[in-house]
Amino acid sequence: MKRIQDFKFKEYKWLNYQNYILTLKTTDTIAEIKPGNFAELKIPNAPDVFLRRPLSVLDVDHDENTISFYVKIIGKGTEKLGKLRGGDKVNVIYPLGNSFSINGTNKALLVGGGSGIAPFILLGRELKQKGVEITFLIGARTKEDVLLTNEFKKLGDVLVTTEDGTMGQTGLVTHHSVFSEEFQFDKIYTCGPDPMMKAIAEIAVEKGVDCEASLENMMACGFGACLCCVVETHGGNKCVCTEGPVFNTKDLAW
Amino acid sequence: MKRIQDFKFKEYKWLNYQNYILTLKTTDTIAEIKPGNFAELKIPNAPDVFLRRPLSVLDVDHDENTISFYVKIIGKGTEKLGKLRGGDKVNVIYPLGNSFSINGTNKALLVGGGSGIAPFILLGRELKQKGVEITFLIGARTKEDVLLTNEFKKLGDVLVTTEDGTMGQTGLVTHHSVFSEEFQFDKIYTCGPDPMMKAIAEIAVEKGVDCEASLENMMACGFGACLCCVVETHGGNKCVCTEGPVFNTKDLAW
Amino acid sequence: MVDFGIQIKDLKLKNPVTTASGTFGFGEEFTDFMDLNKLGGIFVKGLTLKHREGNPYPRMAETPSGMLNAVGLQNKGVDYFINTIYPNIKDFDTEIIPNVNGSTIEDYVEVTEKLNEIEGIHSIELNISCPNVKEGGMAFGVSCPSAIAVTEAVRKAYDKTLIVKLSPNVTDITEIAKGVESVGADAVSLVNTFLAMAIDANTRKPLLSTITGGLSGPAIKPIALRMVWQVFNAVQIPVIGMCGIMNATDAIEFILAGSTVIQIGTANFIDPQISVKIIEGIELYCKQQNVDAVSDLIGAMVTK
Amino acid sequence: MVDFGIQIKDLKLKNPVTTASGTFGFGEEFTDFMDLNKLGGIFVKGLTLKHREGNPYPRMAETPSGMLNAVGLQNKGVDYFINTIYPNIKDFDTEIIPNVNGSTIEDYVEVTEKLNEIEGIHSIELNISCPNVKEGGMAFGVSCPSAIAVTEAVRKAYDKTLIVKLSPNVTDITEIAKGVESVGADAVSLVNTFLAMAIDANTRKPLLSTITGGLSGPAIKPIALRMVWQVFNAVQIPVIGMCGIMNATDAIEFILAGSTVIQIGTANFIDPQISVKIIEGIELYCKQQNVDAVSDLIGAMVTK
Ligand SMILES: Cc1cc2nc3c(=O)[nH]c(=O)nc-3n(C[C@H](O)[C@H](O)[C@H](O)COP(=O)(O)OP(=O)(O)OC[C@H]3O[C@@H](n4cnc5c(N)ncnc54)[C@H](O)[C@@H]3O)c2cc1C
Ligand SMILES: Cc1cc2nc3c(=O)[nH]c(=O)nc-3n(C[C@H](O)[C@H](O)[C@H](O)COP(=O)(O)OP(=O)(O)OC[C@H]3O[C@@H](n4cnc5c(N)ncnc54)[C@H](O)[C@@H]3O)c2cc1C
Ligand SMILES: Cc1cc2nc3c(=O)[nH]c(=O)nc-3n(C[C@H](O)[C@H](O)[C@H](O)COP(=O)(O)O)c2cc1C
Ligand SMILES: Cc1cc2nc3c(=O)[nH]c(=O)nc-3n(C[C@H](O)[C@H](O)[C@H](O)COP(=O)(O)O)c2cc1C
Ligand code: FES
Ligand code: FES
Repeated sequence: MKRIQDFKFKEYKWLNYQNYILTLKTTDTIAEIKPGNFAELKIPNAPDVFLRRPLSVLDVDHDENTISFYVKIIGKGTEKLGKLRGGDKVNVIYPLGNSFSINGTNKALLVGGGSGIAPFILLGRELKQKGVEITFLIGARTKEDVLLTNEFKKLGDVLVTTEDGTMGQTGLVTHHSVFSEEFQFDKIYTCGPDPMMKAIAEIAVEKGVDCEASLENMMACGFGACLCCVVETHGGNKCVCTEGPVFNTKDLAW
Repeated sequence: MKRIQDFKFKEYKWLNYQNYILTLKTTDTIAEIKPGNFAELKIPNAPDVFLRRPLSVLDVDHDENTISFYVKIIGKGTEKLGKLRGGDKVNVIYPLGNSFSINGTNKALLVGGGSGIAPFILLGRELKQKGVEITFLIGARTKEDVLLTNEFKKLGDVLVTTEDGTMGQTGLVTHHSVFSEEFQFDKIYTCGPDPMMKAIAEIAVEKGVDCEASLENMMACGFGACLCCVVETHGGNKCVCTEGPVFNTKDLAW
Repeated sequence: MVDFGIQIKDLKLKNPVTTASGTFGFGEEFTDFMDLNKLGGIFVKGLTLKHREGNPYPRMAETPSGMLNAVGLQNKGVDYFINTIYPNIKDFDTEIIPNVNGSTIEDYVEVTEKLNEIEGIHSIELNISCPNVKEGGMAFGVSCPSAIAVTEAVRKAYDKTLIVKLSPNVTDITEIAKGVESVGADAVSLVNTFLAMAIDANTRKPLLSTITGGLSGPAIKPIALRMVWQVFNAVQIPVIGMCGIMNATDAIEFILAGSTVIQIGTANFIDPQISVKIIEGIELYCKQQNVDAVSDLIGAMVTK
Repeated sequence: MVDFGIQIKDLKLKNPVTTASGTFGFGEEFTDFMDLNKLGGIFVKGLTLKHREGNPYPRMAETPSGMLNAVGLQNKGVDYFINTIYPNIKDFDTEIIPNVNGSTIEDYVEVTEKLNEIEGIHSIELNISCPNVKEGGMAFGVSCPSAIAVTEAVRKAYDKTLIVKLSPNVTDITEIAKGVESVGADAVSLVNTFLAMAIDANTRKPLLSTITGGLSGPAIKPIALRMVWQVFNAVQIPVIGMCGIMNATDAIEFILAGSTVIQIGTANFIDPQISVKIIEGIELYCKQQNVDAVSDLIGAMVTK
């Protein structure tokens, strides 16, 4: 069941000047959250941010009653959300959307770029728990943009590409040698900029493996009321907020 | 010359739950400010407050480079202006409007109610400097609303009326015995709610003395550009922000 | 106790607070957040004769104090509504009011005829003001003769309360309101979204796939309020007001300007519980102002 | 160096940034804050044949991301402008463009004839869209025949650049734009304020003495932008765009939608230096985007 719930600002962990992890706390319990689920946050102290902002759930701690988000600053909402102070309340609607499918996976490749890597902590943890072998492939422009790798290392192998070659292999994720070597994975999960996900989806077809992508989209509500957030699929326009954000890429007509 | 200048938040003095004195500081000099002048403040951290808000200058310190305002919270602008924090910048356009006329006054009665008393500090100080004898008559609903009397006592006599009789004489300012006794003043200055100022203006006519009132008004600009802020006078509609806020009440057709 | 009841012919509402078509799905999307039984009514998502895919992505952009949408009446068609959706929501103790759309007058009539058969439905809202479809929609609502023509045709096909939803994109909304009144509309609802657009200066591209879309939200509340006031003074039938109602004060302003019923739209996205809060807020206002019946406030703006 | 020059017949502007009538006084109000010589032009406060007192107080209300005004063309008459005000401002190195108003066509023509004599004035803006006067004003601008009639009459009386300012309160603004173009308008400026209103729920009174007034500011920017785009695609003459321009990005959006010149209105009240900042911002944008002449951006929205 979806909830609308007040949280209190707990803390930031600033990863670099435009990326931060925001942790919120409640005295109440936190609802069950599945990997891939997202939330809609009302940005406090920002009456000029008219609508809520969707963010994937990065992590949740049911003992501490905390929930956290990995946020990249791209506009006024994400900027203001990075300026909370002690005592600020954040109203959150969650859990929203569907989640990644895990059954039948044995060896998974998780390909992410930018703020797209947010769902991979919960996904990685659940995959690991189910005994799935995990490899993360993280793409970034430069070394400083490769984030959260310590978290990922706890869950599996971590491969990196940077465009400027400052870390890992040089180039885009799609150029990584993991794709040219014998392909050992039976599932790809991907999350990040659209062009990256499309390229990965093509590789998945080539390799003959299943691929799930978590999409971003302009959303007005996040819970199926407005029909603004569609993506074209072979079965017609689908709502990203209720029928996604996770789609099997073979269904997408993007 | 009018200025548009950035100040920094310095401090609040909270008089009660809905009235505060806000002091701002600049590293620059502060322009000359005359009694009756007002300023237009851009409210920080409040993108939902679309226009600037006009406030009379309460006090100015040219040595400390501080300017202060006496603010009564009546809506979102005055509320947000009461929530500044260290480091906040406030952009101020000032000095605006005309000022009280002082020449020829010997014994002045300053009648104020509510936040209308703000201009009386600068006015009282200038009157005193010119050797004018001053009596303040302050009206309020109840004792807690009688504010700034300590400041006024430094400048002259202070009379008070409260509607509930908790301080001074009971009733409205117009009921104060100062008006029934022999009238010793040759000038009345008044500032406060319209009905009060109108009643005082009538008394002034009765007593045959000059009366100046400082008017409030809905202003979009504060410096003569929009023509929104008119008051009806016997000489037609006049702009309160440039031809006022101080008017001789005999000119007003209100 | 404040008297909250409203009646417009066959349509009886327990209170004047309803939700606007296209902003409340079919109600089910909100059951996790609030009790639908508290609402006066639910104007459900626009229906067409056949399944419609709506417009391509992107369909939404945020603007100062408002939003643009270009959904374009995506829906599975009126039969799907009647057979699959309505059975799930018909037992809520609130009025379900379908929003009827078409590309031609025949379309409108055919959808209406199907809905006329449904016993639990006491009213339809005829949408002649959708700015997001190439054919029909707003084209009907911006010309008086065509507004009259479609209303007249639908009136013949519908026995119960007929509400006609007007477009703000007109020179004189009272003319259209009087026109549809003259051919039997039982109420008018106003307004639909304003035709508008937004551009990304960096990419130089429009933010909507359709270039133009419909503007909703508090940005345009002052225009809508003016239209409600004008129409209230021009027609005898009840006016249903909306546009940018974000809280109880906004709702009361619409009632004072002449609304018998109000609809809450975009605000549902920001706070899915807002409609219930607004009901409570109106009740509080009535108590504070010693108003016995909310109907005493309709058009009660003091103008002298 | 970015080429900033704009020419509309006799009217040469050093850059496309001007200030909107009624929001910039006669320029003098701003000399303490900025250098008027930097502006492309100044559309001065609306003039009428005779002195006008305007509407009673209150004339202003704040609304979400906007404001209402009901000034009602308060001014001392065209002769006072010519004899007393113009001499003080004529030596600024910027174009002074009077905004011409009337209750009748004869009024408009008479004001125009007087302005036609002034050598330093190269253009007038014909305001057929003021929502705040009982007679004339918007009444001319919301009907195509009357818009044509007044434009035609004024055109005969005016030798230099004639700009006609259009009202947004119409069903189809392109029809009016094409109408005034057909009788010799050299440019159209759009849009004037939107007819709107606001109520105080507590007192139940309207916030303006005139009940309705004109809405300006970013709230309605998306509607104005749509109208600029529509008119740009409908006429051959230049379009002067405005409504809710608060910063350089907004200005660029209006240029991309088809504005040759832009006017800054309400923003002047909030930041009296904004027009200069916008000039600088446009210049920066052009440099960053490798645009040689700002005129290359006019209507350059990418729609495929
Ligand atoms: C299901 C979902 C999960 C998401 N998870 C995360 C996350 O975990 N971390 C994170 O940092 N971000 C995430 N996002 C993206 C995030 O919602 C946007 O970055 C945010 O809404 C931008 O708000 P803003 O006010 O800062 O930017 P704005 O000022 O609103 O926008 C700045 C620019 O970005 C564009 N834009 C804004 N939002 C989107 C969007 N959703 N899709 C495409 N373009 C957009 C705008 O059109 C504009 O050009 C997610 C989005 C979705 C839909
Ligand atoms: C020249 C001048 C000097 C002033 N000096 C002071 C001062 O020293 N201290 C002080 O506390 N206040 C002063 N005011 C009043 C002050 O400007 C308003 O209280 C303030 O703008 C309200 O802003 P807000 O956002 O808090 O209220 P809003 O939310 O804008 O308004 C709340 C309610 O008050 C009404 N209102 C707002 N402003 C005015 C106004 N100016 N006149 C009449 N009704 C109004 C609104 O219509 C609304 O109903 C002065 C006003 C003027 C014109
Ligand atoms: C996303 C969205 C979809 C809409 N769909 C419809 C619709 O299908 N039929 C209709 O009559 N109005 C539709 N509308 C218009 C609303 O019902 C309402 O008229 C408008 O949003 C103004 O009210 P608001 O400002 O409270 O949102 C839609 C509005 C939005 C924002
Ligand atoms: C206070 C005020 C007075 C105005 N007076 C006039 C006027 O005299 N003549 C005119 O053509 N437009 C007048 N306008 C309209 C503006 O020129 C402009 O069209 C409108 O404000 C929209 O632009 P903005 O949103 O940038 O303010 C006035 C606007 C305001 C806010
Ligand atoms: S964002 Fe509203 S339906 Fe998906
Ligand atoms: S407030 Fe603009 S002229 Fe006075």
